[in-house]
Amino acid sequence: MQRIGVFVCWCGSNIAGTVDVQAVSEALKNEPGVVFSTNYQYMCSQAGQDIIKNAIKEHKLTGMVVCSCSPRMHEATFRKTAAAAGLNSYMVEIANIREQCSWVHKDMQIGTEKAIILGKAAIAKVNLNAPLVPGESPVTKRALVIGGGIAGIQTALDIAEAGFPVDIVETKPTIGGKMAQLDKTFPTLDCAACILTPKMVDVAQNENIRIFSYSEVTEVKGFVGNFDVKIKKKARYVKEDVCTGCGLCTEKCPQKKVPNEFNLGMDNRRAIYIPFAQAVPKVATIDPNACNMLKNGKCGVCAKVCAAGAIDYKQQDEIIEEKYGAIVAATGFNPISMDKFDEYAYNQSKDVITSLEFERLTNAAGPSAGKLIRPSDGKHPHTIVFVQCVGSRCAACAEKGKEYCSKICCMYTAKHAMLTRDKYPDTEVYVFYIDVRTPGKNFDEFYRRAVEEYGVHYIKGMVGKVAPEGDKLMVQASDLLANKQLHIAADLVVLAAAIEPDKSARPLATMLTASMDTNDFFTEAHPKLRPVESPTAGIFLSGACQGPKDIPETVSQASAAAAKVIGLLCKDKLTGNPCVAHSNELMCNGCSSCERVCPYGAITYIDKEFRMPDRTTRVRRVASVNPAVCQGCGACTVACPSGAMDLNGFASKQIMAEVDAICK
Amino acid sequence: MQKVTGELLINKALELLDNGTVNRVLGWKRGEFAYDMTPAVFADAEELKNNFVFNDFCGANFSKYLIAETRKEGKVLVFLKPCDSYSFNQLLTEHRFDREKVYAVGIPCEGMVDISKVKKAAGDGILDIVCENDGLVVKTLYDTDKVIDCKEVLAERCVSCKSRKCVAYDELLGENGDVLDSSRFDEVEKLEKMTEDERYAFWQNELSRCIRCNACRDVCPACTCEKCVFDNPDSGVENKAVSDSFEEKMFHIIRAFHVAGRCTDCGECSRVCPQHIPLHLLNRKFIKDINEFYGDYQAGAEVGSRAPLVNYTVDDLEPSEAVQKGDADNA
Amino acid sequence: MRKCSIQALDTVFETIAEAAVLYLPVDGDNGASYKKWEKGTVMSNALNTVRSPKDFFFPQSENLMEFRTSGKTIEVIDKREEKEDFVVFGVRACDVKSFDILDRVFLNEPCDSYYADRREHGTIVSMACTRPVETCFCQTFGIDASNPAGDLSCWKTETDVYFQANTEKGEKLLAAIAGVTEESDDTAVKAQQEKTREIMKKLPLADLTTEGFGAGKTAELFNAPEWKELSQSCLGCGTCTFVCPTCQCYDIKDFKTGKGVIRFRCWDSCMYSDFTKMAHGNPRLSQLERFRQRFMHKLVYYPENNDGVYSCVGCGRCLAKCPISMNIVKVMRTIGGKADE
Amino acid sequence: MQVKGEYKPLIVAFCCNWCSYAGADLAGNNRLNYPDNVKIIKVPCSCRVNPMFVLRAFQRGADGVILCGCHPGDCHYTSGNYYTRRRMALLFSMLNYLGIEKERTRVEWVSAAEGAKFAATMNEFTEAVAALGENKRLEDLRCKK
Repeated sequence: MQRIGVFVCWCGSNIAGTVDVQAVSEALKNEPGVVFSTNYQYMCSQAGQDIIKNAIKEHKLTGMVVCSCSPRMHEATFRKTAAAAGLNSYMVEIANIREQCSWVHKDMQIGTEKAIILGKAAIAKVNLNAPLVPGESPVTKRALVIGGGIAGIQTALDIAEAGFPVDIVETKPTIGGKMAQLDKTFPTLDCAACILTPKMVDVAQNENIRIFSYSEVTEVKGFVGNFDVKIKKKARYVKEDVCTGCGLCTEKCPQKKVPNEFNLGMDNRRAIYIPFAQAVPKVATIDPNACNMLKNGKCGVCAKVCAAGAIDYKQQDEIIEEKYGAIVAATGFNPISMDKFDEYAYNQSKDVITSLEFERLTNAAGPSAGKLIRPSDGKHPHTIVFVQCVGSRCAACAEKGKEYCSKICCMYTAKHAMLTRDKYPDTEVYVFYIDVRTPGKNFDEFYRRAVEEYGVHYIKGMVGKVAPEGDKLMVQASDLLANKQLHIAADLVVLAAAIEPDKSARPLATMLTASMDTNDFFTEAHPKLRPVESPTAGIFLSGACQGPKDIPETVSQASAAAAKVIGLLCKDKLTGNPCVAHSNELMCNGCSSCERVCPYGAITYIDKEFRMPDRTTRVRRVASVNPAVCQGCGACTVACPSGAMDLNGFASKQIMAEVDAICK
Repeated sequence: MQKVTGELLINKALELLDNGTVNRVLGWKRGEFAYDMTPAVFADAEELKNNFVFNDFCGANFSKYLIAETRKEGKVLVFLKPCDSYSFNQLLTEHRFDREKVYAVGIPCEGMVDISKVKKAAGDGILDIVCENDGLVVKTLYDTDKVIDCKEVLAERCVSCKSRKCVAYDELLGENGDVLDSSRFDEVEKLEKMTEDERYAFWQNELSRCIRCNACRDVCPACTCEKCVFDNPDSGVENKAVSDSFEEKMFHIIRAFHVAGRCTDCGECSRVCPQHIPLHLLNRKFIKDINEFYGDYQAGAEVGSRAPLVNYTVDDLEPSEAVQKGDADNA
Repeated sequence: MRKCSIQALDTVFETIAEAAVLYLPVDGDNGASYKKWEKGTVMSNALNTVRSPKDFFFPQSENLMEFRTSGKTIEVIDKREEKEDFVVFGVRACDVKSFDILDRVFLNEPCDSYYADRREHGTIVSMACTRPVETCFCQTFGIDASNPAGDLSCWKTETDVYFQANTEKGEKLLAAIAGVTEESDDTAVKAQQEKTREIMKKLPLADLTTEGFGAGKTAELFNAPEWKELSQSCLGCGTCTFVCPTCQCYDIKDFKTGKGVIRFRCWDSCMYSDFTKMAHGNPRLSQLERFRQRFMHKLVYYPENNDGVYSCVGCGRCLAKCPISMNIVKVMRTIGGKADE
Repeated sequence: MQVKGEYKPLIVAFCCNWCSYAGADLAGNNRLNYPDNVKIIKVPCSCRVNPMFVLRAFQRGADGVILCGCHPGDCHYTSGNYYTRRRMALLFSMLNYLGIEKERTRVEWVSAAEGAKFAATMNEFTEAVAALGENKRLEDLRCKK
């Protein structure tokens, strides 16, 4: 049996005005477990707290109820008071008799009666409270950034600058991501390579950063502060530490017909290649699907020409195991496939391209060395049609497109149109749009310049069909403002394809037990207040893997994620919230229901040997809650049919006791 | 009426015992009368030959027995009727037994016979029942022999059979059937169309007969808790016998809720109820609601599917809309 | 022996109901059950009720006492209600015998006053069987279905109903209905009994005997290997115990009402894993032990303590109701046969 | 506002800590009246509310039970209220199927900023329950008196 003290606060006249506090403390005196009951003008004042502390000591209280304002106001205060007098903080319950009683009722008798019932409910609960001690866990002071695009790069640099070691895992042979493929960036039109490559170099040179390129995460175990991660470094058949990046091999390799993915297949590379000149790490990689030596053992040219002796045809995939305190997902995006958009003739004509392909065509390092040409015949295009929202905002065509707005297309299309008109004034440029969305700093000004200064034809309306006719592309579209059908004979059609999360994000989310929305974007812990954290503790989100965003937004979010990581890694120990779920293993069926509803991935299953009531032993699968990860929502407690799962501080019995007390 | 014979099953069992695939067989054992088969474990060929039976009275669902059986040494052979195979999958989804320790043989089922219907049709004092084609020849103490059409005495759950397709097996005897477009929700709809007062009166009458023998729970392949909340004094809802009409409602509502989204609608609960309470109408209400609110879902149709109650979509129905929708009377 | 015509039976009921509450079996959608007689109630011809009549004396749950708390004081309230006299009409021979078995448990010292109270106020009118069914095996336990005991025995032929008092209570009741009955000889009854006994011989369980069971067989039967096989199919539900007219186990539990505590007792089943749970847990840990307990109790322990009387009456309810058709007959056939060898 | 007449239904309101309990506090801050027969039980998230608690409240004499949580999409724990929504949709539909008045149960989403909505909801719910009278269909007679 508990020894409970009851402390009724007047809160000046805030409570005492509508509640007879004397009557309340008298009535509660007789409740089971109560050994002391009093009232005072301001319980939260120093004098009030002293009354509590003295009572705890004098009456050897094991629990206490404060009838006062909302626990949202002073629960923390009274918990500290209790702790100061040697009573466990979690043996304190608050009966909210101000906000939920005296302030909402006017009649003294009614207010008093309700206050007594609320007090009884709190007492009934405290009778079943148990002292709780927050758990502690150590923090591994190293972060993992998954994805080496601008988001991952920025996050890694910021964390490294704060003095913590960071590893970047990138699936491609080089970091840089999508930004490395871009030509200019809106709205300032500075060249992407000029601002990105110095950052890539910084990454390479930073002592705190390790880059695992051509690698992927294969397993994540553990929890916030203590993740155990396996990284598979794929064999690139080139010794990374020996290769000087001279590029001789990539010139001598006889296999010349490998589509170059960096240029989106618009030109070819060799079987051994360095994606682009500023690649980091600047190391060659052999494509095992194209290399004759690896396929049938006939060639070996690269090994012969490599002065450094870096080629190693026998290289194997390598698994690296490392511990991390925090993990940042920065897996980025890709344009969606155009295969389902037959109306735009993307697969029929080489002259229908996506915006990213257009970027490569206008990039000085691209397949046409920056010269805007038609991919089909290399001729200069005189009429270009840009089509916006291809697959974006496509609620009606969910099977081929996306419901959401891809956010960046309006701006880059304005950029493309403007740059085209700037460089080739003889070219007519049409942009078909649903809406033009420019809500960013200097964005609208940028778009207006394209229209007003550069004479880009912006037409509100969708393109219905693109049909190749001779060497022209017949574009059939509607002009909604003029209310007429247009037929344009274009030389080049550029599709602003919707963007979607990278395909690696879904399996990664499963490994991280991080939640995703229906579009496979990572879900944030709170859409407004915790936008760079996953609900799973210790997992942070950077860049477009959380939702479509442009470079400035990506970078600011990347830095925000870094700040959160730094905040975590600064701690030596993590103190948990003790009000977490726990499973009674003797009753657990191992059915996985709780695991499935846990938003944090706090529940895992272990096989454990039990001595059964009939004297046999049996190995059973039982749930185990990681208190460092659990946030205490209680979803699992209801999913569990046997009642094995319960929540500290809000146990089923406690809540039922409150119900009983209220319904007396 | 059954298309596979006991003999075929015995031969299959003997073959699997003989070649060492399994070391025992879960099957139906001959009883005192023509209709009282008991689930039993056969380890011996002779025993199998003499006492294993399969006929129109072999309703018992073996899936739940596998929890205990797979804890023993060696592999067990189990015969799964289509509805049992759904329970089998559901148990696997919930990691309740080790699949490796079971050899499952799927068998077709033409529906099982309800002996109480036979008694009503043929009269008291049944001395023997012989299956002949689609009929039963019933010999009784007080009457002349009667031939009853099996279809007339099918168990309620078989009348509205949801599927004749075995969804889990290592091997199939006979031909696999199809998922049926059954009328199993008709009765639920009938209740939904009643007024609130009529429904209350209906359930008050049904549930008040409950004697809390727990047969429905103990036979249910979804009720496999190590410790049921109703047996656990610590749960706060434990009760043993019905002392107040509230308790039987509490028990049946919570039991149905605990198996909601997990119940495969095998109908064992209603089959075993000594008081003939139509318990399946509770489970089917949940199944019907789930189908209507969240899209068709058949528990046990496949292993590993995510049950509707541990799932959600952001634009699920609001509870108030759900109640309106599930209440045909007021819709 | 007295008799009345079938048509006059309603008048008999009416007369009985004037002095006491009358219960009799009434047909329902799902079999017969005992109901309070009201004008117009038709007595069932069913062989037996789904639930046994043990509820009349040993209800499924009953409140024993209540503790009321007010502040820190506790008041103890006796929840016993004033009992009325009542008559249970139409009890079959097997069920009548079950009262004798329950009496030996509840009325022996220390006497169960709640039970005794009900027993004292109740009068049993039995009804002879004429159409036993395949699940009947009362004869195994020496019960004559055609000659039921009870305070007042009763035979129903096609035209008449015959009454024979066996006890003081029965005499009293017979006297009460003297106005609507007449003296009669027992020819018709004898003829009916003869006929019924002939049918009994033809029942499929007619050959079942208690050989191999009874007092003193504990050592022999307790470790029989067959228990394992028999118990494997048992689900551990309580259907058999709850439909059984002689199962008498109960649990006493407290229910917190919010204002106090009601202490009640309710049927329990030795098949349950939490049966007779003590501080250290359950004394019978496996279903095998619990299963064995039920049958050993009925066939060995009870007769050992009660002059060889078995605590099964062969009513056949458990045969009809067990979800998986495991029952005392199968146990007797399996284990009994073995012990004889 | 008080309910007319003698009979005052007992309402148990389960409120999630992050939105609805704060919403109730805000109703207090703004001195918005609602019936005193509404008693609030704080839970971390609406998904902590087990159907057994709802039935328990009715057993012990509640006449109406209401669950309040964050608006869908705003759950502090991201998805708790989505589970609540499914569970209670099914539970309430089942209670209705058993003939228990559907007006006795409700789920309402109340944010921390919606003090006025909280008070209005409680007023309206209490009135609706009062119109039904005492809970007879899901009561436990032992808990009466």
